[in-house]
Amino acid sequence: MIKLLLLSIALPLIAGLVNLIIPDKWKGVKEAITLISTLAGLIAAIMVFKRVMVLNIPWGSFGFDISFRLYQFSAFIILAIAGFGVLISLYSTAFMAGREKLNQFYAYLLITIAMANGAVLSNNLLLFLFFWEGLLLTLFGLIIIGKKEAYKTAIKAFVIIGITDLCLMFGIALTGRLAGTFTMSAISLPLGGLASLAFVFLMIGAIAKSGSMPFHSWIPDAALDAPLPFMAIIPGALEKLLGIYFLTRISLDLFQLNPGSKISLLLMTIGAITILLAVMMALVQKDYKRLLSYHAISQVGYMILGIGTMVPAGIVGGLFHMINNALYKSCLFLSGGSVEKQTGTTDLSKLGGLGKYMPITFACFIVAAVSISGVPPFNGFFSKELIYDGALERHWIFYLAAALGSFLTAASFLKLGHAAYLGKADGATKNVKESSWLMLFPMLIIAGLCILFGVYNPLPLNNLIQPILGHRLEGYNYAGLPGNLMIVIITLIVLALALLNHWYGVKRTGKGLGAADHIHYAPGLSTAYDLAEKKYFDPYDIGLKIADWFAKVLFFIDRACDWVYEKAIVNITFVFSNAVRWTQSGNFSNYVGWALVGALLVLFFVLRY
Amino acid sequence: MNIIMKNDLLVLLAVFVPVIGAFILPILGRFSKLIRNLSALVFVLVSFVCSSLLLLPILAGQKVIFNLDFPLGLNFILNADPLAVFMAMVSSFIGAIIVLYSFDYIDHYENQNEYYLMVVLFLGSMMGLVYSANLIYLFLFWEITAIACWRLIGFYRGKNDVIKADKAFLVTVFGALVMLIGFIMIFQLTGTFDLTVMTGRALPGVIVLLVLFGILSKSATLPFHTWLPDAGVAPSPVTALLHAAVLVKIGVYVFARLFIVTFTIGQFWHVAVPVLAAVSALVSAGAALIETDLKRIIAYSTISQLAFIFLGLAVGSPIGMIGGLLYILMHSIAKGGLFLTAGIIEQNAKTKNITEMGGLINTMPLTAVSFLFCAFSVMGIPPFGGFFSKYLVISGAVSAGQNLTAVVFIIGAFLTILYLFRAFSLIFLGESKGAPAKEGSRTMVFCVVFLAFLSIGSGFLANYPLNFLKLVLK
Amino acid sequence: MTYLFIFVPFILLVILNLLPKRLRAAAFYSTLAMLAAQVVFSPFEFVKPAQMEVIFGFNLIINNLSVILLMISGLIAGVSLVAGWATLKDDDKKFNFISLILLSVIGLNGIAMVKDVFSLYVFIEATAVATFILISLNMDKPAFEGILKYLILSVVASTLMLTSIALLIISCGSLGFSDIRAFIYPSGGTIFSQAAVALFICGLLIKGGLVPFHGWVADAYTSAPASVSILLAGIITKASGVFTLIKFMTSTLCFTTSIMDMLLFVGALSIVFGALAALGQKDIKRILAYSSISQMGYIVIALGTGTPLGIFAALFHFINHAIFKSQLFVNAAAVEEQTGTRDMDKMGGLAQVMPVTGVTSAIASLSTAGIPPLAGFWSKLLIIISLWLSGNFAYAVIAVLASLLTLAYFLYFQRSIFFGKVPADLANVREADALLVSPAVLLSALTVGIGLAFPFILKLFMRQ
Amino acid sequence: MNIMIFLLVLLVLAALWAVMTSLLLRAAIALALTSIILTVLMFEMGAPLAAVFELSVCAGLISVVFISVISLTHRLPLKEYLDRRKNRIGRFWFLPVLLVIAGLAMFYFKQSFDMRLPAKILIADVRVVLWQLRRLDLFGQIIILLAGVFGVLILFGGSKKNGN
Amino acid sequence: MGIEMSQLFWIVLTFFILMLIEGFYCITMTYNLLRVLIGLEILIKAVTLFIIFAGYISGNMSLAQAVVITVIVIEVVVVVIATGIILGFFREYDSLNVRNARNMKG
Repeated sequence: MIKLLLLSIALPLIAGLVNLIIPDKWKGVKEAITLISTLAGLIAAIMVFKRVMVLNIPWGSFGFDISFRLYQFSAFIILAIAGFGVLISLYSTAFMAGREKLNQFYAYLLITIAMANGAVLSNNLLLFLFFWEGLLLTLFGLIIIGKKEAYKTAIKAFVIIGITDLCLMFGIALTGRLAGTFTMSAISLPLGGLASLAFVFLMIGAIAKSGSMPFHSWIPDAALDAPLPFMAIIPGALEKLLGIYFLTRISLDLFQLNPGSKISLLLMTIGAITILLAVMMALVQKDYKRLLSYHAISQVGYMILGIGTMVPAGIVGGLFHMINNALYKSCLFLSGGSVEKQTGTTDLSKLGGLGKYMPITFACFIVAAVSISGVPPFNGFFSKELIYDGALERHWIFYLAAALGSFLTAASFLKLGHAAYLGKADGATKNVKESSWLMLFPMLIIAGLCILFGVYNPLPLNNLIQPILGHRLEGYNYAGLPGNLMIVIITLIVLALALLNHWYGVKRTGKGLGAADHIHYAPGLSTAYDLAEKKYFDPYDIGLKIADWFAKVLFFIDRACDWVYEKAIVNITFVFSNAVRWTQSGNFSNYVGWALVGALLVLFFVLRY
Repeated sequence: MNIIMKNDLLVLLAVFVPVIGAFILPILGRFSKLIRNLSALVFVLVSFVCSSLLLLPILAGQKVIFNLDFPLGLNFILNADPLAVFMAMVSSFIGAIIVLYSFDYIDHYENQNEYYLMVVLFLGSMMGLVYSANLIYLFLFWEITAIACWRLIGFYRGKNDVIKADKAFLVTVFGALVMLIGFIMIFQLTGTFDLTVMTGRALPGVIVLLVLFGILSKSATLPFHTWLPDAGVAPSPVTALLHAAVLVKIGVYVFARLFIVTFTIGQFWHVAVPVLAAVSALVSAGAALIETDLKRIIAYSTISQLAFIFLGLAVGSPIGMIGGLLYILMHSIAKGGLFLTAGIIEQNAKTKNITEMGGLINTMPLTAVSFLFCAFSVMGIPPFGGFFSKYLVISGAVSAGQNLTAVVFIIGAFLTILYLFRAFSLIFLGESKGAPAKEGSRTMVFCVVFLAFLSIGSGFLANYPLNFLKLVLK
Repeated sequence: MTYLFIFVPFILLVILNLLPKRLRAAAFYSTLAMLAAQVVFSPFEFVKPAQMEVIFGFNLIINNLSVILLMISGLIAGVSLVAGWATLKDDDKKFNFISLILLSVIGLNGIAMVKDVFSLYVFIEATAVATFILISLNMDKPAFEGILKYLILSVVASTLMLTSIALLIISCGSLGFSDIRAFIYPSGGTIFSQAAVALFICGLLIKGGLVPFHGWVADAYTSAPASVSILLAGIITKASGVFTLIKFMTSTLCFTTSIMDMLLFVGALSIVFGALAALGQKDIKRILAYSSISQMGYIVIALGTGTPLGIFAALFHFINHAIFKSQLFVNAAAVEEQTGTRDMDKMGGLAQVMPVTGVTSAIASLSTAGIPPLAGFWSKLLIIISLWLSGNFAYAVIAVLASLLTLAYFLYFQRSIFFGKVPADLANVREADALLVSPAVLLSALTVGIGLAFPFILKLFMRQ
Repeated sequence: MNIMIFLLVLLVLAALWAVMTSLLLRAAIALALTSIILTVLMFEMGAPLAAVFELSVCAGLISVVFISVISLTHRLPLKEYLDRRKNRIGRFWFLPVLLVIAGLAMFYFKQSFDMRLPAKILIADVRVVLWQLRRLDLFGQIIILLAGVFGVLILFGGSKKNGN
Repeated sequence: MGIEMSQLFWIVLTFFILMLIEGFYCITMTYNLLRVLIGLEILIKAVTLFIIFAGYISGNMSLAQAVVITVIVIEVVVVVIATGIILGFFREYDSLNVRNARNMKG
């Protein structure tokens, strides 16, 4: 069994390295290796599921010890990762066909899976950090092999995640000092003082990985530059899983967080802001993938909000939403991928009427879309209800934000679906074919899971989520229909409003793409949107500006130091030197005079005693 | 007894084979270049091998001390303790790689005899400095390295080069002289210069201050750092040697030797030195973000990385010290790689200004990847070696309770990521601005790739140095 | 036995002057042989620790002092002889040069061996007179100006010394070192004897060219012919100034606090003044002249500590300085010979075309600046240690930081003459001929050798 | 005693004249006069041998040397000599004043010492001292004289070579 | 005895110092090299006087005489050489002005 545990890390790693080595020509071999290794990983994950096992290997000292721990939570995440790995690699075999740098793509994909497994499994904070920060490399690689100009985005992503990982490093160091150990299962710190500081730094790492604001701005750019399967698995699924996993770990296990603490307030605020801002941006996007990427950001807000509430309903909702979101978001990305593969573009203004050419893609899209908008009885509905419940329990303002978010979500997806699949086909979308089964199959699977988790939600809730929380949930059971009817009604109203708004927008502009224009160009909002589109609000660019200014100041200090050596000291010395040389006037009577005066002084000095 | 004798012999060989051999090189050079180059490599390798052989008695827990008694406390003592062996292995190893690299690099220039003489002499005296356990001989070897650097920086003989060489020489010697006063105060205190009898003695603050002058100026820390970027005028292997591998490590080594292994210093210094180091880290990182000369950028990054080492060593917690020592190893490898790649780029792109480069990854992929690997290691990204050292240093600061300093250093690490990526993207990515540059010669690229893989391998094998360094604190 | 050291050169001188003109080539070799013999045989005069009269802790005594001076003067005189043979042009000049060197060597050996203040004065004057004529060998404007200044100031010096001799006659009635010591040590003597000691020291300081008695030094060194300035800077002014100071003080034991403070102050003043003045020079010889003022300061400041270690350090620095400074002057002679100029701005990169000169001069410069492992480092180290241990912290710091100035101007020296790139008009300069190169090699070998073997030398001199 | 003081005054005055006079020839003569007075003083103090030396060498030889050199170096034209003389007086009038001031100061700050004089030396004869105790000085004198000979050869011989 | 001894000493010291003043004044103030030489002469004369007086007052006249004789010899040689130098100087510059001896400076 332990072997299986390590297998799920080692196998993808080795496969990835092999892929990196073997040349591009042997395409089939690559795909075979990828599929086999991912499948094996999936089988291993299934076999170790619902087991609890611990593995300790002393390595370097000073806390650097290899220790893995498998329990419900990590088992669940591993299972999810493995599943997505299989599906995405399956999808990629078709999607990536005919692209260059394939060996790098598969290699990075597999290594990413390996690292993610390692991070999830590791029970030692340093080991966790090792894997977690190692993901940076593959992230960088996966983005940079995209378009020609992708390296800018790659560097952006690397810098953002890298910086937050450094914060995580500091947080881990602090935690380790406070707790006196790096074994995650042994840490349980009360908040307050340094502990809160440590928590904040750990949290920064977690939410940045999951792509929440203000660490989000690389995702929309990556949506355009990076290869699509990357978007589907990394920002779509894996990073959410990891980020929320770690967030949950720190807020439930590592630190004793209780509702009403400032920290949870902070979390909820971040969540709410992320939901709103991101979805506002999503609403006005004119590109399929970019719009989805903004949703990928805003959905994180729900999870953070849910977990931040620190009440059982919220936490369960957050975790449930995590898995749901992973499902439908990757499904959405995949549908976008198939559209891109077939039409060669993802620009909504060029798309339209794809519904009748690509029915299956359309169907999958609809399923995913309704579940992300939280329409009953799809999975998104239930998770959102739970989150609403938790939020309302804390404060109505958060609930308001969440509801508004889901309104905008629904509106933007109505717009997206309308613009892409409905309307009449022209230009690029004239009689395109449905994409290959290799690509449809994963979408169908995921769509099916969306429905399954919705209509029979006890399956995920009782088997995956509630075991994680264990003792915290005595007496609660969130399976089945949501308890709070009032919230359900409000949700339905919100959805209806979204529909209404869409109808009004379409009426106003006459085409699905313009469904949000009345919000986009609303007085006040429009300027804000322009600035946002011009990246004035991009925290990354702002940060770079600050760094540049800071660096100029520091450079000035450095030059000042140099000036002291180059100019000041030299000139002062030469002033003295010239003064001394001036006394050497060449006139011997002066010399005689000095000698005489010197002798007299010496005489007096000596005789004075 | 017999084994002890043999170990003495090893220490002597490690020190004096390069030192004496260096002066044979010019004579050999008159006959044949090849013999000269190879023997230079051999001399350096000898000290590497001897140092590695010294591991056995060290791990067996024996003491290896070569001693020659002289009056006035001027005993000539070579003491191979774990710290010394570790440092000697690191520097001689990197030195060997650099000598190998210079075979092709230095081939087109004049005064090659002097070059090899100085490089090997430098490494030999470095060995001496590392092993000698007497303040005066330590100072002696310290200054010999300064002489070698003076000639090496002025290697191209241009007016500017020579002025920069003099600047470096003057600044370092100034620090050294102030340090000498400190040594003499120690002499006044203890009546000898022999370090082996001073262990555990508490040192007055003023002496620490005076000695710090020397250390900071040698290892280019604020406010004595500006000679280091200016030394970039030297031929590239030399700068690599100077900065990455050995020269700047001399200061930190002496810091470790005096203030960690031998003396105990006041709590004040455990706070003051990290703070100074923090300022140095920030300032140099900021400068690296502004500069456009590749070598200067890397030099500034060296300064800021040295600040990390100082943080680890000075912060006064065991984790930090181990981290600092490990940092010396990792940084030597990675930064050496960076400088050697810089040498290849400079030689083939005919410029040092990164704003005039671009798109080089298409023509020199191996160099680009090696540069990236070394950069990752410097940034401290796992699984590269730099990750472990950086983490240990930060956590050392944290475990000493200096969270604020640690945060400042985290900011310094941010800037590290920024300037390294700025350099990387401007040099290798985007579209080419200058003439298309070809890949460097086979030997040079081999050295670079080797260092790159070393910097990733050192990450996976980091447990060996970690477990060895535990001996140092004993 | 010791008197051979002054009679043999005298007899040799007489013989050489009786020789017919065509045999004069023999003069060079015979003189060289004589000097070599002096270097070789003088160590046999070393008094064994067993029967030596020990001053303070060190095995240093007047006789051994004189042995050291004998060796050094023989060595440096030989070097300057060779250099002069290489540089001087016409035959009469060469011959006169040799005879005058013999005269000054006699004077120096006399200085080494006298036991009496007035004889000391006589031999100093003898050396000085010989030196006047040596400087004036090539009878040109700067030569006359240089000698004039030297002559005037040395007359002033002899005025001071003779006054002090008169005072000594009054106070202690005899001029022998031992009698003077018996009179003033440890009682401190009368006011006359103190004044006498002070005045005599002032005279010696003028001879040794320390600030503020240094006016003549730079001009005399610069105006002399190349080979003569080797002799002058290397040994004569040092021997007749600073060495005699060491000898006078150690043999009369006039180490009163006031004298020591005075010496410390004068030494520090000369160190800083010389270094600063040297920093702005353009003339090779002038920079060396000022540097030797500064080095004299080191010797005097070490003497001023009055501790055995300090005196040993002073003596050791005297030896080192004689070696490396005369070597630098040999290099200067070589450069002047080859390039025909002494202006440093016109030179550069000569190390490429004159490798041996370049390397040796680098060694000597670094040794002067006190960079290990060369000889200069050890003597400066001892000086600083002695200063520190005797509690003169401020002076120690000055001495240390001034050696940074020394390094600065020697780096300038190296940079502008040897290190940089060769200017176009000096492209066809070649290495100087063997007669000028070999002494430099010999002396720098000595510098390195002493530097490396120093701990053993120290072991030899420390009383166990 | 008094005669000695009188001679000392004369000595100083003669020296003063040698310094003050504007004619080099007179200065040389005044110098000779000074040494003659010094000779008398020596004789007064009971140093006949040294006195003879002083008389013969300084008063005689040196004056000869001086006068010959003065004759070798050319005279200044009259008017130049006159204004030179004017500003000479401008520079030198202060010397007598200085002398008077110094003398008065010495007289004013006059103080007495306890002359702990050493025991008289037994050998009273100069020749014995000179030839037995101070042999080394004699040797030094020979060296100096030789050096002087070389100096004369070089310096004055040089005149023939490149003199015009 | 001691008292007028010390008085006598003081008197002679006074005149010695006066002559020194004259000599130095002459050296530093004059423009003519020969007068510089005269100044030097005066200095040496003063010293000679002082030595002889030292011998006289300490009853050690033999030593003093021996010293003085040597001093006189040295003095002569120095003066002769000085005149030689001055003559050479005159040959070079065709004047005896000391202003010509100020070329080397700095």
